[in-house]
Amino acid sequence: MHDKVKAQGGRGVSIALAGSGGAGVMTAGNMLLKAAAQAGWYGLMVRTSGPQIRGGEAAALLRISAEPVECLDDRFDLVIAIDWQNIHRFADELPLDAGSLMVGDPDQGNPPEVLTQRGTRLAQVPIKKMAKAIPGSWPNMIMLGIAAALVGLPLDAVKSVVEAAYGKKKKELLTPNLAAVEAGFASAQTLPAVPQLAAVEPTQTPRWLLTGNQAAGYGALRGGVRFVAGYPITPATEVLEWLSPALTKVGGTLLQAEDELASINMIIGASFGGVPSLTVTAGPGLALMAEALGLAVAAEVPVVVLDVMRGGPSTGIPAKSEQSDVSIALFGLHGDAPHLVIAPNSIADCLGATQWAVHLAEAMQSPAIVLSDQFFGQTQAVVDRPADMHFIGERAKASAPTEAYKRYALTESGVSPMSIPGTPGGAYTADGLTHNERGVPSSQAADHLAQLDKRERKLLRHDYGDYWAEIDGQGEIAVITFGSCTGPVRDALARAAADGIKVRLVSMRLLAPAQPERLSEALRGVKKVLVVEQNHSGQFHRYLRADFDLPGEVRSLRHPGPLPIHAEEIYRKITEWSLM
Amino acid sequence: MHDKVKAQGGRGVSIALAGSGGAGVMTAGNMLLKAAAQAGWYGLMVRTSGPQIRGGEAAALLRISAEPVECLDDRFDLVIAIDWQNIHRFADELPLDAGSLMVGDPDQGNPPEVLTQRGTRLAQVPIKKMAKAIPGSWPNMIMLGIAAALVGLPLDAVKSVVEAAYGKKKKELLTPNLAAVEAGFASAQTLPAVPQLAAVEPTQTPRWLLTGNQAAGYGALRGGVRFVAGYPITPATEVLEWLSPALTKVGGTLLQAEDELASINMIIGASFGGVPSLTVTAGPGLALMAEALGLAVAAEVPVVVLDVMRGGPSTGIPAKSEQSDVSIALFGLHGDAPHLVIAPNSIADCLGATQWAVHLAEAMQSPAIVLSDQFFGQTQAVVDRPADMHFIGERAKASAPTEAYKRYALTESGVSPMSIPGTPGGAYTADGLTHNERGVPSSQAADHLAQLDKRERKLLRHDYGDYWAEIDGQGEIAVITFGSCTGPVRDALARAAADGIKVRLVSMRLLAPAQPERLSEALRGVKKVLVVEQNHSGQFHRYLRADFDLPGEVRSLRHPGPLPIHAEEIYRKITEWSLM
Amino acid sequence: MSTKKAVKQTGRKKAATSAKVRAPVRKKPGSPISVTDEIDFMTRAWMMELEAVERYSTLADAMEEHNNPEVTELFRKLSRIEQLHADQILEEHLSKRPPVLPPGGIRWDAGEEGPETADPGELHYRMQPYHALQIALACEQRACQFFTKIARSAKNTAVRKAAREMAAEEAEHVQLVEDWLKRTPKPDPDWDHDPDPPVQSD
Amino acid sequence: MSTASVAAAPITAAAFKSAYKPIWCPGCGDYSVLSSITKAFAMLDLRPENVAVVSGIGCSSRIPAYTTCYGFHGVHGRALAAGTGLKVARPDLTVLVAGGDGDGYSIGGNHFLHACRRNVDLTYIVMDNHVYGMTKGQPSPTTEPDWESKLSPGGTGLRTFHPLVVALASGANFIARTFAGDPNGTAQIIADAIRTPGFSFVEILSPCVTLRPEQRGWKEQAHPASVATTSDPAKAARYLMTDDGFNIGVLYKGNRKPYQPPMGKGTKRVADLEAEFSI
Amino acid sequence: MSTASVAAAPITAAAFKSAYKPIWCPGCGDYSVLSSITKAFAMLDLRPENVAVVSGIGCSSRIPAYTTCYGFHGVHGRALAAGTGLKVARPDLTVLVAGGDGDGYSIGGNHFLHACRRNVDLTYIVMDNHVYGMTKGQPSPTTEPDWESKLSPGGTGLRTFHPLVVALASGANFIARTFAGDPNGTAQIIADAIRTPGFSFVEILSPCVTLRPEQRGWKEQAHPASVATTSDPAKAARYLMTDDGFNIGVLYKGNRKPYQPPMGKGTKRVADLEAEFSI
Ligand SMILES: Cc1ncc(C[n+]2csc(CCOP(=O)(O)OP(=O)(O)O)c2C)c(N)n1
Ligand SMILES: Cc1ncc(C[n+]2csc(CCOP(=O)(O)OP(=O)(O)O)c2C)c(N)n1
Ligand code: SF4
Ligand code: SF4
Ligand SMILES: [Mg+2]
Ligand SMILES: [Mg+2]
Repeated sequence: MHDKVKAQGGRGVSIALAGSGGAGVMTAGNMLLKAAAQAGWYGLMVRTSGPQIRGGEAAALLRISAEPVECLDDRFDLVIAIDWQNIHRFADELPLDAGSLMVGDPDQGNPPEVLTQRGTRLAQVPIKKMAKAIPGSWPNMIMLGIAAALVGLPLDAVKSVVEAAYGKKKKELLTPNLAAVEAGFASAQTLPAVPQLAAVEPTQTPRWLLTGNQAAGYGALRGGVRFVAGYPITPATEVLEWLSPALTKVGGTLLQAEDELASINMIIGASFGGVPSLTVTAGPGLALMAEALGLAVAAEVPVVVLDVMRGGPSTGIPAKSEQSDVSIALFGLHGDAPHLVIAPNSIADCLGATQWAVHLAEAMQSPAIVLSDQFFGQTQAVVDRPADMHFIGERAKASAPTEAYKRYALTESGVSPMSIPGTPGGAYTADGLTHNERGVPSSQAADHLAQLDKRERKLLRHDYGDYWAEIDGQGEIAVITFGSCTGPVRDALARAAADGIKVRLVSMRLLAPAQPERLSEALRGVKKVLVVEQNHSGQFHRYLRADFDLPGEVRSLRHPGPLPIHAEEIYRKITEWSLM
Repeated sequence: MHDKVKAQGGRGVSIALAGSGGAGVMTAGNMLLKAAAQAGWYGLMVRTSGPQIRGGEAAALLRISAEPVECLDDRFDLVIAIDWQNIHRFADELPLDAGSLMVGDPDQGNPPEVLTQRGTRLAQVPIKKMAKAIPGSWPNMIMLGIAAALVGLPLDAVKSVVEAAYGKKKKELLTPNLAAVEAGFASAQTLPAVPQLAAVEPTQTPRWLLTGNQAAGYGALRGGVRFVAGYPITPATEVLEWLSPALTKVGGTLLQAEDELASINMIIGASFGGVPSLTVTAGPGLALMAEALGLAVAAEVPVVVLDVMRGGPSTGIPAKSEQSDVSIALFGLHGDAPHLVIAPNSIADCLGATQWAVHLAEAMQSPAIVLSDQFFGQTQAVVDRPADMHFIGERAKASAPTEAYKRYALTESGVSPMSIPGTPGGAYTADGLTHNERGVPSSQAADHLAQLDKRERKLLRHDYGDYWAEIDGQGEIAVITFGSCTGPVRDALARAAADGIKVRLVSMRLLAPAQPERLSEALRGVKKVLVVEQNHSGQFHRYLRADFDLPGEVRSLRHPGPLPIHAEEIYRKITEWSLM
Repeated sequence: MSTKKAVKQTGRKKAATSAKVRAPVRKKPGSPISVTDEIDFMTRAWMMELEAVERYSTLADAMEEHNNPEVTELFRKLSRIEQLHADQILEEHLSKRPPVLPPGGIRWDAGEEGPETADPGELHYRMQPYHALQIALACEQRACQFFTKIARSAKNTAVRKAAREMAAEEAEHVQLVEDWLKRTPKPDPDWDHDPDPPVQSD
Repeated sequence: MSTASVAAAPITAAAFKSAYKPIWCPGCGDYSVLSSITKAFAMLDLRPENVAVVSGIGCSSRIPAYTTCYGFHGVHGRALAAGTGLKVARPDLTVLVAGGDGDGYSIGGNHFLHACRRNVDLTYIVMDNHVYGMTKGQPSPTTEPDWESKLSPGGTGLRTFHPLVVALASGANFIARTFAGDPNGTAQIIADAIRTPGFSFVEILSPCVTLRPEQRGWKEQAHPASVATTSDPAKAARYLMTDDGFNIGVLYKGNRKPYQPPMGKGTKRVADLEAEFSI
Repeated sequence: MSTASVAAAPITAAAFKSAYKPIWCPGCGDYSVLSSITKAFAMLDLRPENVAVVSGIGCSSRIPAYTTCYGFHGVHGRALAAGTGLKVARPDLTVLVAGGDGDGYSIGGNHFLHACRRNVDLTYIVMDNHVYGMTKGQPSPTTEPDWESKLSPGGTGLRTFHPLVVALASGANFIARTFAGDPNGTAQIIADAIRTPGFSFVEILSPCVTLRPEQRGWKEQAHPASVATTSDPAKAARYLMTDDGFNIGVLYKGNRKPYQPPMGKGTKRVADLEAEFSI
C-alpha cells in the first residue's frame, strides 16, 4: 500500500461494500463496524439495496471515524464490490471522485460507467477466486479483510468479531473465514492507498451499537411505555420487533393489530386504562391514525405515535429516508387539535426524544408524535451511551375522586387530574364529543371554547426547559433544522468553522407546540437564517414562517429524498452567503 | 301594532321560531321563508336544536331581506316561542336586545332569564289555546301568522304557501290551518312593533330556494361527476341523499360505502376508470381519507372530496358549523402531496365552487378538497339563480397511445395525458409508489424529484383566472377571509362603508395552491390586514403567514364555533383599527 | 387449518438459510391425453415445446432480475433449445397446416402444465447451473415418460408411431442433459448461504 | 378481577345507572338494553369502578355515559379496538363494548372480524336496529334490501349482513341474539356472555321507533331459538346460515382459550435491556 | 365488453405478460399465479385493454404491472374498494382484484366482508402465503398460531382466519381454493371465477419461499376437495368449517344476482334538475 494518508479525525473514512444478494455485504459491513467499534472508533452503517426482496443488488455504506459521526459523508473513499451487477441503480448514493478507490473482482466485469466517470481509480482483486481457494470461506470475508487493511483497522479487531460470530455456533466456519479475512487483509497491501483512520485510544466510556429504531424502542420503555400496538410497515417494523420480546421481559405487552386504525385505538384504550402506550408507524399508517389522534386530543388520552418517516407521498419510497411528514404531523388532524410533535436529532437521540415524548404526553395528557426517519431508524451506529434522563411518563391522577369529580376541570395549568378505571368514585366517560368539565357532551359555545382554551393552555404553559432544541455556536448566520438533517448541518458547520465562518445551529427537538419566544431568543442578533430540511415543499420552513418570527433574511435549503442533504451543499450555501 | 319601522333593506328582519319537538317550528320557518321568497324577498333559515334525536327543543332562525343575505344577523328582531322548554340551551344563538320582541304563550311559562336579561320586551299570545279553538289546526300555524304579520309579510303570500303544502294531499288540514294562520295574523295587530320588511318589487330574475348541500350536489353534477361513493355523516349526509336519485336520473350512480376508507378508494377506482368522481364527508371522515388522498396525488387520479365542516376536533359538535378543517385540508397528507383546496364563499357558491373543483381536479388530475361547512350545507336560502359556468370536468386523455406511452410524462404543463381503461395500447399501471414517467416503480432520486416537480408544476402553472377569490372595495384596510365568514364580513364592510370607512375584501375561493402574487396584487397599498375565520387556532391566518407575504400589520379575528362570527365584531374591530 | 409442527418452520434464522431447492419432482408426468390423430398429437407436442420455451424464458428473466447471470444464461439456452425443437416439429410434421394455439394454452390432464414445463416454484435466487440442469432433466424425463405412455396406449397407430419417435427424441435429450450435468460442477454444500436478511419494502 | 374487599351489600342495577338522561327517543329499544346491562352487572356483583363500557358513535353508542362505570365514547367504528387495548392492558377490568349495527358491522367490520379471531375476554353488544339512527336513517349492513330511504330509493338491493354467522366464521367464542323487548332475558344472556371467558358477542334486536317504526312489530317476531346452545362450530354454522334473524338465545358457546398476553409479569428491569447494545 | 372487432387470432397468455420483470424471489408462488391469470384471460379471449388488474400493497400486490392490462396499484388493504368503484363506474371492463393475505384479510378485512356482501361482478384473488412477505415476515391472519417470528416470539397463539368461511358467511357468490403449484388448474378456476357473475373469491395457496421455505412442502399437502361444488350455503358452511386448508377446488357457487346499479342510463339532462330549486 502506498501513500498512506490519515483521514481527518472528524470526517473519518467512508467505505461502501457492494455486491448482489447472497454475497453477504451487509454482514461484512456489520462486522467491519463492530470491529471498529470495539477498537475504539465511532461509526455508522447504512444499508441500501434494490427492489428485490432477495438476491438483489445491495451495499453497506459505512463511515468510521475517531470522533462521533451522525451521518454519512458526502463522498466515499473506498468501494469494494464482490460484483457490479445492477449497482448503477444506486450510483447516486455512492458519490466518488478522483480521490476514491474502487476495488473489484476482475472476474466479475467492470464497474458501470456512472461510477468510473469521475476518474475514480480501480484496483482488482480476484475476490471470489480467493474465497474458492479457501474451502468453506466466503467472498465477503475476503472483502472484510481488504476493507480493514485499506482503512487501517487492525486485523485482530476484525478477527475477534469473526470469532464472536462463528466461534460458538458454527465452528467449522470459523477457521476458513478467519483465513479469508487474513487473505483479504494481506491482498490489500499491494493496493493503492485510501485515507486511513486516525488513531484512537481504547476508550473507557461505555459505547453502544444500535439503530435508531432500537433506540426509540428502548426510549419508549424508559419513558414508561408498557403497552404497544402496531401494524408492520417499513421502515418502522423493527421498533415493534425489538419491543415485542422486550416488553414481555419488563412486564408489558405488544399486540399486532389488524390495521393502523386498530393500533391507534388500541393504545388509546390502553392509555385510558392508565397504561402509558405507544404505536409505531410510517407515513401511510400515520395518515390512517389521524382521526383517532383527534380523539386522543379531545378526550385527553396520552399516547405516543412514533412515525419513522420514509419517502412520500403515498407508498412512495418505503425503504428510503425523507422528512416529508412534517406537515401531516403538525396539521393532519381535523378540527383544532393541538398536540405534541417531537423530532430526535440523532440516532442516539431517538432514545432521548422518544422517552421525552412519553414523558410529555403523560404530563399533558396529549398525543405526541415522534418524527424519526428511515435514516435514523435503520442505520446502525456506534454511539456513546446516552446519559440517563429523568423524563418518566407520569400523569396527574385523581387519587380520591368524589361525586363531584370533573374529569375535564378547567385548571390553571390546563391539565386535569385523570381518574384511572378501578378508582372508586372516579368514573366518568371519556368523550370525543365536545363536552363540559364533567365530560358531558355539550354544544355550548362556552364549553367548547373553555375546553379548546384549556387544551391549548396545557401545551403552552408547560416548561419544556432547554431540551426543546439543540443550540450551538454563534454568529450572524444561523441554520435551523431538525431530525436527521442535523448531522450534515453539524458537519457543514464544522467545515465552515475551519474556514473561520461562525454559524449558529438550532436543531429543534420540540416542533409543536411552537416556541417562538425561545427561538427568537436563540436567534438574537442573527441576520441570515438558513432552513435545512429533506423534503420537496419546505414543510418545516413554511411552519417556521407560520408560527415563528424569523429575523433577517431567510432561505430554504431542501430537497426530497432518497438522497440525504449533504454537508457539502450546506457548507457551500453558507460560505457563499456569508460572503455576500 | 304601533310604531312601524322599516328594516334596513340589506339587513332585513331576523326572526326566531322556537319550541319543543313536535311543535313544528321548522315547518313554520320553512313556510315563512318560502312565502317571503315567493313574494320577492331574499332570506335564509338556519335550524338549531338540542341533542335529542326527537322531541328536543328546536328553533328556526330566519333572516329575511329585500336584498340578498348570506348569513344570519347579529341579533333578532323577533322570537316567537310555542314553549320555552330548555330554550336556554341555545340562548347563545338568540342574541336579543332591548329592541327585540319576544312573543310567548302565557300558558307555557316565561322565557328563561338568559333571554330577558337584556331588556327584551315580552308579548303574550295564547298560541296553543288559539290553535285548540280551531279544531284540526296546529299552533305552529298560529305562529306563522303572527310572524308574517309582525314583519310585514302579506297574508296572501303565507296562505298560498300553506295551500301548496296541504292543498293537494291533505285537504282536511287545509281549512283549519289557513284559519290558524289568519288568527295568528290578526292577533299580531295588537302586539308591539318590530322592524318591517322593506317593500320589494316582484322580481323577474329567477330565484332558487336551496341549501348549500343541495347546491354542492348540483354543482358536482354540472362539473361532470357521475360516480359518487360516500358514507353518511352529519352535516354532509344530505349531499349524498340529494345526489343519489339525481345521479340515477342523469346517468350516474352512487354507492353507499362501508366506511370512508372505502368511499375514497372507490372514487379513486372509478376515476381511474375515466369517470369524474366525488365523495362527501365531514372532519372525521376526511381524516380517514388522508392516506388515499395521497394515493390520488401520487397516481394522479382526479377526485373531489367535499368536506362539510363541523365543530371539531374528533366527533366535536357534529351539527354546528366551524371552519376548523383548514389545516387538515391543506396539510393532512403524508409526504409532499400538493393538491387543490377550494372553499365556496356563499350558499349559492357551493354550486359554483364545487363545479369549479371538479373542473380543476380533472384538468390537473389532482384531488381537490372542497371546504364547505355546516352553515352553508344545512341553511336554506333564497338566492338568485347562479349564472351558468363553463367549468366542465375534462381531463387530458391519451387518445391513441402507443407502445411508448408514458402515463407520467414530464410535460411542460405538468399534466400528462391519461389513458382510460378500454383504450388499446394505453395500458399502464397507476401507482402510489414513486415511479418514473412510465409508471414503473423507481427509487431513483432523479425520478422522485422529476415527478414531485411535475406534480407541483401542474398546480402552479394552471391559470385560475379571477375565480381564485372574490375581491371587493378599496382602502388601506383589508379583510382576508374565506367560506362562510364571507357573509358576516360583507355585512360588516357594508356597515363600515356606511360610516365612510373603506375596506377591501378578499374572500379566497382557491386556498391551495397558494396564489401569493395574486394576493399581493389584490392587497397593493394595503397597510392593515385583518384575517377573519371561525376556528380556535387561526388555521387560515397561519397558512397565510406560511405561504403568502402579507403587507403591513396583520391581525387575526377568530373564534371557534358553534356561534358564527358576527358582523358586529368584525365591524367593531375594523372601525377601531381604522381610527388608530 | 393445519398447524402441524411438521409443516411449521420455527425460527427465522433457519428460514433464511434452509431454503434448499429440492430435487425437482412432480408426482405425475402429465397423464396421456386422448389424441385423435397424428396431426393432433404433433400439435400437442409442438405446444408442449412452446410452453417450455416460454417458461424457461420467464425463469431466465427471474434469475436475471436477481443477479444470477450463470443461471440466467442457462435458462436462456434451454429456452432456445426448446424453441429449436418446436420449430423442428412444426417444420417436419405440421408444415401443411400450421396450428393455432388455443386460448390459454392447451389443457393437460388434471389441470397440470405440459410435461416439459419447468415449475417456477423450484427456483432459488442463489441456485447454480447444476440446479437448473436438474430442473431441465426432470422436464425432459417427464416429456419422455409422457410420450412413452402415449406410444403404449394410443389407439391410433400413426399416433403410436409418432409418439415413439418423440419419446426417443426426448430420451436423447435426457441423455444430453445428463451428460451436461456431469460436466457441470456440483454445487457447494452452502450454495444457498446468504448471511444477509431479506430486503423489506412497500 | 379485584372486586371491592369490604363485605358490601349486594349491588343493585340502579347503582349502575348514571344521573344523565339519555337523549334517546322515548320508545327506543336502547333504554331496555341499558337496563339489561345494569341488571347483568348487578347479577354478577360487579363494582362500577371495575367495569368499563366502551363504545363508538351512534345513538346506541351513547350508552357509556348512562352507566356509572368508567366510560369511553370513542370514534365511529373503533370501539372494539379501544376495548381490546383496554382489556389487554388492564386484564383486571370487566370490559363491555357496545354500539350499533352501523358502528359495528359497517365501518367497524374489520375490528369485529379480528376481535372474534383474537378472542380477548371481552363482551361485545350490538344494539341492532337495522338502520343508522344517529344520522337519521340510512341503510346499515343489516337493513333489509327493500327498505327505502333517501339514500337508497327503492332499497339497497343488497343481501343483509349476518352478524352471527360472521362472528362464528371468524372465531367468536360465545354467540347470542336477544331482543331488547325482553330486558330480563337479555340481562341473563349478557351476564352469561360476561361470565364466559373469551370474546362474547351478543346481538340485541333493539328497535328504532323513530326511523323504523315498523320495528315495534319485532315483539311479535322474536322467538326462542329452536335448538339448544351448541359448541360444535360446523353444526352452528349450518343452523345460523339459515337463521331467520329472530332466533333468540345463546346459539354457540365454544371453549377456546382467551387471548391474554402477559401483562405486568416482567422479570427484568428496563436497564437490564441495555446489555444488548453494549459494545 | 367491446372486444376487438377484427377477426383476430385467439389471444395467447403471453400477450398478457408485460415486459417488466417481477421483483419476486425466484421460487415465489406468485410467478405461477401470474402465469395462471394470464392463461385465464387468454382462455376467456379477453383483450388486455378491457381488463383492469387492481391491487393493494405487498409482494403479491405488485402483480398489475406484470400484466399488459390496465393496472392499479393502490394503497395497502383497499384494493377491493378501488376495484368496486372501478367496476361499478365501468361495468364494461373485466376487473380482477388481487393481493396478499395481509392486504386482504388483515387491513382489508372490512372491504372483504362488504365486497362479498355487495356482490359486484368482480373476481378477487388472494395469494395467500400465510405471512407478510413484503415487510419481511410478520404473521398474517392466516399464519399458524405457532409460527415464530420476531414480532411474535413463540407464535401468535391466535386462531387462524378462515377466508373461505368468512367469504361464505358474508355472501360471496363463488368460492374456490387453488394452489399456485398447479398453474393450469388455477387458471381454469380463475377463468370460471371471472365467468361467474357476481363476486368471485379465489384463495390461492402461494408459497413464500423466502420467509416460509417450509411452504415448498405445500405441493404434498394440496389435494382436490373431497366434495363437489355446492350451491347450498348451509352445506358449504358445514364443510368449510372443518376444512383442512388444503382442499383445492370450487367449493361454493351460488347464483345471487350481481349488484350493478344503473350507470350511464340516465334520461334527464343535468339542467332538468334545477326545477326543484325554483321558487
Ligand atoms: C368516521 C365517521 N363517519 C361517520 C360518522 C357519522 N355517524 C355517526 S353515527 C353513524 C351511524 C350510526 O348507526 P349505528 O351504529 O347503527 O347506531 P344507531 O344510531 O343506529 O344506534 C354515523 C354514520 C362519524 N361520526 N364518524
Ligand atoms: C397503511 C399501510 N400499512 C402498512 C404497510 C406496510 N405493508 C406493506 S405490504 C404489507 C403486508 C403484505 O402482506 P401480504 O398482503 O400478505 O402480501 P405478501 O407480501 O405476503 O404477498 C404491509 C404490512 C403499508 N404499505 N401501508
Ligand atoms: S333515532 Fe332510533 S335508535 Fe336513535 S334514539 Fe331514536 S329510536 Fe333510538
Ligand atoms: S418474500 Fe415471499 S412472497 Fe415476497 S416475493 Fe419473496 S417469496 Fe414471494
Ligand atoms: Mg343502528
Ligand atoms: Mg402474504
